[in-house]
Amino acid sequence: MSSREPRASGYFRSSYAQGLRLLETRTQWTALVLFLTALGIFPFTATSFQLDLACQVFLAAIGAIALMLLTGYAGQVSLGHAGLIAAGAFTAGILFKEFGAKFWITIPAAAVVGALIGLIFGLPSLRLRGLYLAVSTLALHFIVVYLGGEYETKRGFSTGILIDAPRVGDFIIRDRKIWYFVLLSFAAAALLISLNLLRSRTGRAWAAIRSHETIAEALGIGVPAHKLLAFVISSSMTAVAGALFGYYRGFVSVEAFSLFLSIQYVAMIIIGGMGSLLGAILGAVFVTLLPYVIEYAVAQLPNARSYAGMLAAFNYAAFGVVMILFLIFEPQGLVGIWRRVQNYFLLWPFKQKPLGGGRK
Amino acid sequence: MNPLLRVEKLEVVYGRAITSIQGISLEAHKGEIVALLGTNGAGKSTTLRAISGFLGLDDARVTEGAIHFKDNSLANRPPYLITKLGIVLVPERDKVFPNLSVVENLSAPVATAGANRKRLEEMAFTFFPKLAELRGRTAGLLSGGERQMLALASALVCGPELLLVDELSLGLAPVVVEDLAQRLVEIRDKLGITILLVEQNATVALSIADRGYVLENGRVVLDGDAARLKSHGDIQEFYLGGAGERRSYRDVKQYRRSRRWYG
Amino acid sequence: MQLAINIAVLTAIYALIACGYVLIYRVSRVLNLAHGELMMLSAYLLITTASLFSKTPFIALGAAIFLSLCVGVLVYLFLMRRMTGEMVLAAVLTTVALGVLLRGLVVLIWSAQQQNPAQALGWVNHSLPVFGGRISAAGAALIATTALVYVGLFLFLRFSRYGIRMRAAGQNPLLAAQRGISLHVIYALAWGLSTLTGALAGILISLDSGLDSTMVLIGLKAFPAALVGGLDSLVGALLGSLIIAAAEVLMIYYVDALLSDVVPFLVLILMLVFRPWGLFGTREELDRV
Amino acid sequence: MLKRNLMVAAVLAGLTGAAAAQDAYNVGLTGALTGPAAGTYAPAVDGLRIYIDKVNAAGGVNGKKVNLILLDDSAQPAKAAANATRLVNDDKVVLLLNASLSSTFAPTIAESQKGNVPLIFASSVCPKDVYPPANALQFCTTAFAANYDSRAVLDFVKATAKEPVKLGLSAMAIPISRGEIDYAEELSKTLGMTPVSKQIIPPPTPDYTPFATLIKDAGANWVYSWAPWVTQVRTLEGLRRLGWTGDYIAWAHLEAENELARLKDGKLYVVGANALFQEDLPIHKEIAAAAKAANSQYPVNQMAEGWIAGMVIEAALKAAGWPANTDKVTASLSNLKVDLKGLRGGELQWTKDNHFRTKQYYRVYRFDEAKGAIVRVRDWQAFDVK
Repeated sequence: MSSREPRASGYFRSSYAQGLRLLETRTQWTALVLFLTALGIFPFTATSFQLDLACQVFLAAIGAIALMLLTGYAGQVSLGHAGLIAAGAFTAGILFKEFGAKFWITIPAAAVVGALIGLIFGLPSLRLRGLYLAVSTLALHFIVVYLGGEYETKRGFSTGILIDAPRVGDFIIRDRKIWYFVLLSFAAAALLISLNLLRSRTGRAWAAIRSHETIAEALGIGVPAHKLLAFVISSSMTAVAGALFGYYRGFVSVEAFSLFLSIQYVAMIIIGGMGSLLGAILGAVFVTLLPYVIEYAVAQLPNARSYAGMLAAFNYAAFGVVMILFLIFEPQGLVGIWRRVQNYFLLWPFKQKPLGGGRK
Repeated sequence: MNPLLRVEKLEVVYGRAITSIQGISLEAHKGEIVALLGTNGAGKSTTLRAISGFLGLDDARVTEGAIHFKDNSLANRPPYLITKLGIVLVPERDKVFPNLSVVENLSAPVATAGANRKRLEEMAFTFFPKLAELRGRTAGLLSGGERQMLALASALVCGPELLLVDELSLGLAPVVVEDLAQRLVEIRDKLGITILLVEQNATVALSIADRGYVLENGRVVLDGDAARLKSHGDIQEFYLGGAGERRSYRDVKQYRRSRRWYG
Repeated sequence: MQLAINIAVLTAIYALIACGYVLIYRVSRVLNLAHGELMMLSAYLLITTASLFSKTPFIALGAAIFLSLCVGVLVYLFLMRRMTGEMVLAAVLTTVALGVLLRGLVVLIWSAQQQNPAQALGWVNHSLPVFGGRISAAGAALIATTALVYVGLFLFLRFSRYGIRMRAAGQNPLLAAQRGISLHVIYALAWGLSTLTGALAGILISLDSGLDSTMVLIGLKAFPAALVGGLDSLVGALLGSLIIAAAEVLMIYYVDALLSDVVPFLVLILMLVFRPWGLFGTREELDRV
Repeated sequence: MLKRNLMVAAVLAGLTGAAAAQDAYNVGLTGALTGPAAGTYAPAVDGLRIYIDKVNAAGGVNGKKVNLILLDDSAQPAKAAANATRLVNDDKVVLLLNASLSSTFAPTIAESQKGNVPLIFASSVCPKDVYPPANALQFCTTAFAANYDSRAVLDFVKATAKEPVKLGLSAMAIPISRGEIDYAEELSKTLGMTPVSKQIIPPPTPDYTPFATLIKDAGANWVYSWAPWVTQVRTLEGLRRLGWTGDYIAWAHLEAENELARLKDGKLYVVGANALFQEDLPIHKEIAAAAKAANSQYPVNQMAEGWIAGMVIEAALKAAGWPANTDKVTASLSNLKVDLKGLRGGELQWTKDNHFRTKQYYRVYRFDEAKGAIVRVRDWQAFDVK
């Protein structure tokens, strides 16, 4: 940085407005621009399989960000995330099949349905905490999947509801490159909405509730309202991700929303690092790509073809092993690694942060 | 004679950032009752935790100094092994298992190697006969004093050589405290158990202790015989609430200047 | 009458599985979501021991159960021990990861096809007449085993020193350590016992109706039973299992079998609304998790 | 941020490192090789793999190797979608195969249509689109067939039953099985039978006795089940446990041969389209030898499905010539005749608008307690597919 003025070495904010700013230094701007450029170039150099993976990552990122808001920031544990994704997907699917509704109706509809479900299933959170809350959200998953399954069978869509590619005027979103940008912009929107929420009064209220409900209440924070708000916002975002999933894949079917999916989302926020949006994104990338990376790595073993049948089981087992190793050796999550690397370069040639101050 | 417990220049840092105690040295000889006095945040509990091996739970660690017990260094030992060596802590809060009955509370502890467990359990009842009446009662339903008795009794079952008692008097009526204090003396007299008593209530502590240490801001500022401490002007004024007329805060500085620094 | 027997067998199945969840939760506040997989692993271990000791089915059975106990202890020593002190959610996720690993391993070692331990042991699952209904031998064994396990666990926790220590460690691990109790030993014991009861369930179910990877799902279905009863109470687990099993069987009989998957969770929600800590759970648990 | 992007890019780049072999026929399969459904599909896929390996060892097709790419979807639609995308777009397969639950059909079909790649359902349920008039790109080699199976079964029941049939029905709570049993219920009425009880059983059921109790109490003397083997056999075991002595008829899945021998139940009939291995035809010996050489972990008698798929693929690629493209393969598949050497009742023939087979043959087996062996109850019977 060739600035004439001496640069501050600490992290100083002299007004609240500064604290609310998203980007503070020129380095951050540069990094952002470079990153966006890279994201923009990527689809033109990638194969369609890579594009598909990227799209999966974006979808997962929306869901993970939503769950991070709820669990990582507001402190409300949820195991019903797959149910919400299913609710969004089915809203889009049913509206399309029954009423031939358009893209720009079904997506907001999914958001509204998600918000309503979030409101209903946020109610137990007023009474329950921790594990018990998680289980009550688990019930949500089973109910949504049951209803979806009944709809499918009763209407005779036994292999799933097929949804046509969304159409804007005469333009049909079918090409994967276009999907890439559509999903990227949705993910970016989710990120921005979350960032804005978190740096506002709402975000601070959530943080207070997560730390200590009683004290938060004593500080004059409307605990029930803010808890419900967290559920509503998170559920709404998740349901939109579900509707997008339906459109992107071109089908909706209950089997796509197993309990395992919920667990994958929880894995994303824990592996990514609790209480960090960057963590949610890193977690989404990691959990989505890991099976494919393992599959690829295993396929490189000599003579892999001859035990192909076992290979799949091996992939599965390896996925478990990597998750376990991660949980044991990096409890801070990917964000922990990220910060360590960042600090290493920031502080170089020193090894440790001085006491106090510094950026967390 | 070597002291039973020797703490040398102990320094404990919480979360790699906050130094809680600095250069604390103290000793406890066999059969002594030693009082550790100080206000909130003086570092009494930290010292106890360091001795009983519970620092790790709060992301704290001993950065300097050493703790010796019967010529064993206690550094890096898990709590249950420290108990097995013969150091038993009666904690400040949550001192009994609330859903277990009194008898079960007494049969849960693991005795030190070679101790006669049956005899220990009987002894617990002889020191605290009231517990015998409450045998089948769930510990969570006991009164504060009874709880403290049960906590002391179940600590005795571990067969300690050194008993660490954190805030004996906390939340208890003066009569009960008096009674419990006498029991401690009895335990020391009959079993020869050394007792390290951490207290805010200096009156009680100094009435039964042989020696005492006064901690402030993580340092030992005064030490000596109980009698000497009792008569010390600052102790009189700040801990025993005596010394007649009120002084203004300006004079408090005098006290600050007069304290001794160890380590 | 047959209705009552059907409910009894299903209750026994759920109760035997649920006590595995309860044991671990009660002691270490961790929810073991790999319980179904551990159960399945035990049943597969029986396939292997049955081929090793094909002449003596009871030795094969004993060996499989003993191996399961070892697996449980090893899981604690090598895996869950490292998660002590971490976020509970992370520990739960670790058990999920363990489950994924085990599922993969089982397919790797025993392949994905259906197995029949009863056949491997050379046993025939006779059907016995009782009180005007009929019950399979394995079903009867299930009920008997469940009764034995619950009585045994009750006696163990109430009267044996290690049982009392286990309860103590569950209530206040810090104090337990101060009283000289080695938490690692207690936790390892809990994991071992939990896997042992899971193994009994897995083996008996597979003796009754064969073995494949759907066993995992059965493990998961017992979970609401444990919760309805209160996650830290054995009596609760038993009663919870009865409620869930009865609701499920009655639903099959009189309403719609398809609802039987959802019913346990509906019961659960009702329970959570009125008594969030379960029928017999301790109230304070709510604040701890 | 930049670093993360680079890392992602590196990982993604790595993933496609497995460049498609240019000098071979690329054939891709997405299947349930792990997970709860694997028991049904993994053995068939292993059979297919062994067959293709044998073909390659013998010099390949038209002098070119067949590069069979196996991907696991654990019966999860999202995974199947990613697999199909990769196979069609990156591996540039000329032929796509699905061996998984019906939940994976929609995404696989979607990719096959987008990429104009022919798709064979091998060992998975045949979707509606393969029956006449068939979708141009979808084919099916799987033995069982909705509606035709129930026709054959009820036809057999009607011919065998000596007294009026009170029919109990059992399905697994998956759409395909429910649909078929609903169909059978209607059909049985037209054949003069009385359907007395229909049970739809959710897959993770620990105890089948409650369902069996209902069937028994309804007074059924014949019970028909068309579902994955687990449900079929556990319903039967539940019934027998209750002392029910009626006749039971079920579909002969891959597991049937071992299971008949295990159950030793004289009144259990299985209806199937594949010849059991105990017939010991030359082709069966050949499969056994190949499976043994390949050290497969699955029993030989579960490999017929995979073997048939292999024979079809070989024949189709041969007819398509070299170099092949998707259009040529589709064309050769749409006009194909494969001699199955006795694995089924006759040859498998595909025409322009029939991608199932022109004739479906059924055989009925049961275990004969007196002989201590499985016996044929009814030999091949052909049903025309229209």
